[in-house]
Amino acid sequence: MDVELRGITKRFGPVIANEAVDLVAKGGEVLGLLGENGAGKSTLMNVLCGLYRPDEGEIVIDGRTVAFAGPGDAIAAGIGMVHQHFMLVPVFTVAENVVLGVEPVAALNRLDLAAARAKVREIGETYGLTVDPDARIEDLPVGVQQRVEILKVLFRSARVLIFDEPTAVLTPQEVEEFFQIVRALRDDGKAIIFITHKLMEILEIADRVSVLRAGRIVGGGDPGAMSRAELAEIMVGRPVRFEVERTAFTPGAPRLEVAGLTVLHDTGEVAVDGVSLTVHAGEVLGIAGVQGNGQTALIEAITGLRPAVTGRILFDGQDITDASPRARHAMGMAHIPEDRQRMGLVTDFTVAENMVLDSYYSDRFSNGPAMDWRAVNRWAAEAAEAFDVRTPTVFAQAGHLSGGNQQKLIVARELMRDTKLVIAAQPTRGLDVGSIEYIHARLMAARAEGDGVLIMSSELDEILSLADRIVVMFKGRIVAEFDASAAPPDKAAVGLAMAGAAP
Amino acid sequence: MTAIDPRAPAVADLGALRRKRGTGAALIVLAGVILLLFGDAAGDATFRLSRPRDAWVLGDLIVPALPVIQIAAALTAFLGARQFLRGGGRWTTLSLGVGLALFVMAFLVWATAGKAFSLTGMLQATMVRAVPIALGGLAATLCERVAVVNIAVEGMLLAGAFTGALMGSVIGGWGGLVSAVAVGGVFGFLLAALVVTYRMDQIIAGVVINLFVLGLTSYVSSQVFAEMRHLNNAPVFRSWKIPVLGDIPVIGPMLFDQNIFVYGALVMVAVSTYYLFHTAHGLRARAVGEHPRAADTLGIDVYRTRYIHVTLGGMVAGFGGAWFTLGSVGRFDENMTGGRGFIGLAAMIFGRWHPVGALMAALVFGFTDSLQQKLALLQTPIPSEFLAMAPYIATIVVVAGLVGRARPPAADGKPYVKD
Amino acid sequence: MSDRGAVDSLLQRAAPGRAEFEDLVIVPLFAVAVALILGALTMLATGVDMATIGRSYVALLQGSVGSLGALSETLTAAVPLVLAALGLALGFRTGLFNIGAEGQLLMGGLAAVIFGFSFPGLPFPVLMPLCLLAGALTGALYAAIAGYLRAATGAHEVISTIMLNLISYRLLDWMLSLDWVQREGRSDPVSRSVPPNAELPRLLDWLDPNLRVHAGIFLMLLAVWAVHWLLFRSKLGFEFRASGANPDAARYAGIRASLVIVLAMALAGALAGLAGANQVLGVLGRATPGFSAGIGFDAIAVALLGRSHPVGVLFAGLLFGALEAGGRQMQVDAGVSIDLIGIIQALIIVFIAAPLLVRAIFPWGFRRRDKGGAR
Amino acid sequence: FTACQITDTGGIDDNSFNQTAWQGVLDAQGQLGIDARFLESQAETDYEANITSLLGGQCDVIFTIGFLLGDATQAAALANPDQMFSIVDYAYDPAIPNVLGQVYATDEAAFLAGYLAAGMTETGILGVFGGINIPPVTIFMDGFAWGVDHYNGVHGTSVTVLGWDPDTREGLFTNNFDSLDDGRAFAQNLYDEGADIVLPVAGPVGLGSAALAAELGPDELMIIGVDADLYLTDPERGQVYLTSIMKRMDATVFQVIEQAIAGTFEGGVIVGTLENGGVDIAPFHDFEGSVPAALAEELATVRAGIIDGSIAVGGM
Ligand SMILES: Nc1ncnc2c1ncn2[C@@H]1O[C@H](COP(=O)(O)OP(=O)(O)OP(=O)(O)O)[C@@H](O)[C@H]1O
Ligand SMILES: Nc1ncnc2c1ncn2[C@@H]1O[C@H](COP(=O)(O)OP(=O)(O)OP(=O)(O)O)[C@@H](O)[C@H]1O
Ligand SMILES: [Mg+2]
Ligand SMILES: [Mg+2]
Repeated sequence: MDVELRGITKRFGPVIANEAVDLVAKGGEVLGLLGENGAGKSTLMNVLCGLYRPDEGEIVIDGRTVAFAGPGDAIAAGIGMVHQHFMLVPVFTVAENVVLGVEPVAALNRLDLAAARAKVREIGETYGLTVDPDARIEDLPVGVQQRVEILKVLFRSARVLIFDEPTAVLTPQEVEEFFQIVRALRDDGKAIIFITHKLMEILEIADRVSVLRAGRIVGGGDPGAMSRAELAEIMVGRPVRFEVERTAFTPGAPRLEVAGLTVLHDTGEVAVDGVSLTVHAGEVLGIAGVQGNGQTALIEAITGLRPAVTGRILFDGQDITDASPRARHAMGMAHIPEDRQRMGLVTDFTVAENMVLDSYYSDRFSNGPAMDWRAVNRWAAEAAEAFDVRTPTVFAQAGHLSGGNQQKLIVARELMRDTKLVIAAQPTRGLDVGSIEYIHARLMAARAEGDGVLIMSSELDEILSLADRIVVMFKGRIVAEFDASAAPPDKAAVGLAMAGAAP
Repeated sequence: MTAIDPRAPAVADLGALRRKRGTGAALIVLAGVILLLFGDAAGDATFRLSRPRDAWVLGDLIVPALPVIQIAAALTAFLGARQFLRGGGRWTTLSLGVGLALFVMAFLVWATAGKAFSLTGMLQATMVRAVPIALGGLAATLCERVAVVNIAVEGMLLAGAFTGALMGSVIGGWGGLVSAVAVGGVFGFLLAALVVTYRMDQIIAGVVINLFVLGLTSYVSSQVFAEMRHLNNAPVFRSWKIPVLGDIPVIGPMLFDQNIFVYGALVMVAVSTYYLFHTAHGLRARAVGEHPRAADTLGIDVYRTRYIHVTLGGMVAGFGGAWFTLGSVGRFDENMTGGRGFIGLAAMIFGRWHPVGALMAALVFGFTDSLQQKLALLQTPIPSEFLAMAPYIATIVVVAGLVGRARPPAADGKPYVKD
Repeated sequence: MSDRGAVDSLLQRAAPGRAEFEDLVIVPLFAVAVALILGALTMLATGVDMATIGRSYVALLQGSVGSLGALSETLTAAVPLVLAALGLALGFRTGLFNIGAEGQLLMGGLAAVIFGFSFPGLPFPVLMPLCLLAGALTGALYAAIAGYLRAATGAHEVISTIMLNLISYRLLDWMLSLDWVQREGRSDPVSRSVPPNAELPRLLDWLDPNLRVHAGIFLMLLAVWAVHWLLFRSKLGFEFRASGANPDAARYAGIRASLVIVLAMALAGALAGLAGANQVLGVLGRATPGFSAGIGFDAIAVALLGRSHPVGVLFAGLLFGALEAGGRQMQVDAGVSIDLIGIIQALIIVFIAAPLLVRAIFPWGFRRRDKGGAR
Repeated sequence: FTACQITDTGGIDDNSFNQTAWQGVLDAQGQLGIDARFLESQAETDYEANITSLLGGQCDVIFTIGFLLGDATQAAALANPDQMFSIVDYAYDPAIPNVLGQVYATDEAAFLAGYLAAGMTETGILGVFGGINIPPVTIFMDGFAWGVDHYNGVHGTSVTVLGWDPDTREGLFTNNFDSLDDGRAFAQNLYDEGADIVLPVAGPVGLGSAALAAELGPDELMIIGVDADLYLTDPERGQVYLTSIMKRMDATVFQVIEQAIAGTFEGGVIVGTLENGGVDIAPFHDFEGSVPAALAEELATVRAGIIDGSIAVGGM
């Protein structure tokens, strides 16, 4: 089955997300779709799967023009999408999620779950997607949840499958398994559209590639005939440096020492299990690991957001195990949190207010119990200017900035002042290459100034390109450590450690 | 490179342990309280099980007060000790429930010691008082299951009561009932329109509807009804005894010798339980409440689902409202629902967003309500105000998760914006 | 170093445009006008003739601002509404939907009465402020229960405050039947009277003994200023607003979220308690069941109408006070039930809280960009 | 001449208390050609505000209806010595020169009702409940209980009264004057305990009790009305009213208006008694045939006894 998008334009108020986009996906082929943040990839796919109605243009399936009134129509036409953020109901079972919307029913509209289970097993066996149909989604790891998403699409007999950044949350091994599934689907004659920021993956899996920039198609072709640098340049519109510029590695005294740290989840389960690590001045320590292996809790404990059950944390030799987040901040700890929308920003606040979110109380920005708004605004403007935060004024709402600029705002807030230790969790998740480049450079600058830098990322490539030393976390423990100061370690070995296998 | 240690993390579920221990200790304390408060009872407590005109007359239930109280205390203490040592899981909630029931029983026996009252009558009244609360709770449940918080239940009940009285007076009881349901539906639809289409904050919209209905019904009742009494004089649905079942002692009068509102409430609870948890459409509705975007991507129309369920909720509330007039006194009076819609909301939470749970919770409210009146006749030294407070305090305890956290639908209260 | 010109341009504040003007002036005026028109239609529908409708709106105006006496009644009605609504607004800004002003107001008022009659010997300058303080503290404590439960267990304050309201009614009934609270020689629930030296002095009774406006208006103005300062100028206000808008980010920023929640609830309760104290010390002179008269619920509407902004709350409270005072005159002069006011109030809020609705009805009048509901 | 009335929270159309008083104003309107206005109180806190809004010369005489308006009326009367006030159910001691209190020896009529009910009950159990525990309410309950006692004394029976004990002064109260639903629930409660005649002393709340009685049928449950003859004001459920304990506020209010017009208005108290017709029990209407002639005769005797003082209305 072939799908063609012709002259699609989609506007959100003044924002033009897609402009006269033409795109073809053919059965038995993987189409890679590339583009910066905000280029309009998700919007285009949401148009294709019926979630948005295009302002102009048409969708043609097998030569026939179709109009979708809603996702239901698109599904009926054989288009299925696995969204960037999973669309699963956490409290439902796998079977319930898979059949939702097209349920097999008995008399009186009674839900026929037995039939649903059988069908889930059957499809699972065909494509090697085995999942327990009665497991609840919230109990499943991310990789398995993705399989459920694929099952969902296949259950609806989709012949066009759209994957929006499917690999962002997977380990290298899981990515490999995922590619296997994708190849099986392609060989089955399905048309696949694959969105990612990772150029290497495009080169590996795509049969054809299209690049979106600012809502328009700006290039594409056969990835076999293109290099990574070429692709990146089409995407961003200028040459991109992939190698992070780093000064020579000269570690100093220990900045952060963690010894025997144990931390619990909210549920009371052990999240971090007796972890010890050290970050020296002028060193980048990378923490690799698949999401959900305790990294988040570890960072929260180090920054004071989660209490330590046992163990000690020293900062510049001083015991801060029981210090408040504010005290740690005042000592020169900077924290770029994992989830910028949830934790890093108050999206309803102005840029200025966000710039002082964790320092508003200091003498610099206040007089006694009152705020000194003049000082705040002035400083915010300087920080925005210095860190290239693109905003009309500092009084704009932070939530109105693009994702990359929101992240730059946070980086500016955290790095504008005198820091000694920078803790960066997933600092570039979901960002495009341009923003990534900028943030990496800033982190390296901090290292060059003698800060200790702790980077947690599930993006193995990022860790590999930044870190002087890498530790791998698995099930709450540090299971492996690699020295990267001279040459990057073997990616496969780190990947295996992330999956918990012996090296 | 360090060695890999793939040992699974020790699962120390401290929370569950703490709760188990806490419940155990609480039960043991409760046993002490029973002995301390009610240990001075003397004489026999007489509970009349039959009413003079019942078909099968049972003798009075006469129990020796003090021994019964002591046995209740002992049982509670036993449950507590068991819980402390090896309880947990489902047992925690169950033990607590049984313990509280024993406490209530001991209290009743103590209050009645040396006197008598009609247990059957009290249970029947319990059901009657529970009906508007249960229907309010059910209405709220239907709305919150699709993630629309319905603070307006109170106003919808009031609108139902008003319409029931007005239309009941003009076109008769059944016409009044149908109109009340329809008007409830209209307000449900209005709420849906405000929050779904016009994206008004759900709580604000609810508050406004309450204000509006209160204003409108009070205005019409004092402006129009005061002059034209015949517009506020509706027939009352009589109770209709189901043959045979209604003659069963004690529970017969409670369940099977009631009016259409009681039967209606029971049927609606059963039907909506089946609907929500066993049908395909119920699954979709719950998906809309848990993860509307996911539902949307699967072709489920989130807005339509919300409109339908909130309107249905309004209709249920309209039916519950009609109870105040057509099922009780036949006449509308300003603000006659007196906050029972809010108690219905509490019943919904108490009942964990489940229709049967809401009914059970409503029965607890109804029980304390009717018990209070009996106690006023028995002239117990405990101020009736404290008894009246008991269910509210219990609600707070439940909401605070001291008994076990109840989880609302994940998207509850959040508007869904399509693009 | 950064470029001076670029920094300055980042500091440029947009001049208040048409949108702001519409938001703050046009929409509220429009809402009031449409609500009055719909109110007139309601009257027509219930068989009130045109002449009477005209007379009733004239009476509404006269009764609210038409004379010194009317102004006095408007202010008297507005004071407790504004005080309680300020507390609610503070809560809304902190992300707390406190339905419990009614109960906090009852508890605060009761405490003020009890304190007043328990120490009748103290001189006025000591006793009156202490009574107010007793009211504020009790309201604060009562509200802090809900705040604490929210902070410690996550119990949603909407339900816990509704329950606390219901509990407060019973508590009041019970307290009023206690020998040391109940007025001597009475068998019904009514408290002893507030001694004259605890009363909020009436301001204009030298002109006419029926002018009830009392010193509570100063309390009200002070509170408006204090809440504005607190919310927008103080560090604590920053913490409140941050916690309200994004509790996780607030925690990240080193703000003790649980403390902020308890504190914000307590402050809201203190203001509601003050409203209660104001009623018993300035107007009623004693506590009876239901002396709160639904002020705590009306205050929710006032806070919403004022968009949780202290100055907005002041104006909204004055409007509600005027409607109440005028409504009474309307019933006397035109025989139209005062309950009409409730309808008008509800309609005003609908039109203010749902701008999308306004634009749907009057597409030519309002062409603003998308903006969610109020708050 | 304008007469104004401020109701309590029961409202002007309560079929009993406020409505009876308003009837007096309406009668005056019809017969004397005066203007009439009223203002309903929504909450207990409205009393003072409502009185204030009627001041300023728009009303010649202001009637405040109910004991609970006592304080507010007093304050307003002292502040406005030239304004005529009259209050129902309240007598000031010492008297205020511009307030005329209207009080009623309701216990005399209630005594008769109690005697009648004791003679009519088949279960030997009577029920009574009140609105709020205030003297104008409990005086009904006292009289009723004493009447039953008197019957028991005369006939050697042991008819009991549930819901009020004149000695401990404790009993059943709805704590409001407006919830009809409470009226039904309280009557149901008493009925469940065996009462076949119930006296609700709570204004419109009693209409809820009557709704229950209408559903059960008068052979199961009879109601005794208060304030007005409820057979007449609530005709749809007339068949359930055995009788009513009438408090002729319409007559006294009318009388006050006459005095005010004539310029003979004076502060003080008017007391309505059985003797001057200020209180009485209503005819039996539908029950005319069911009340035994002997009982009716006894009632006439008791009535005469109360008027001539040979029967003391009070506890034994
Ligand atoms: N619902 C919406 N309302 C307004 N603007 C939107 C909306 N959705 C997307 N946009 C805007 O449309 C443009 C394209 O967004 P889109 O999400 O399609 O980008 P993307 O290429 O998927 O980016 P990313 O790589 O970050 O996922 C952006 O400028 C975005 O801000
Ligand atoms: N960046 C800033 N954020 C918040 N307040 C600021 C800022 N800069 C200055 N202020 C001061 O804070 C005060 C906010 O009070 P103001 O009455 O203007 O509120 P507002 O902006 O109208 O609030 P709202 O947005 O709720 O309507 C202003 O007087 C202003 O001087
Ligand atoms: Mg995207
Ligand atoms: Mg403003």
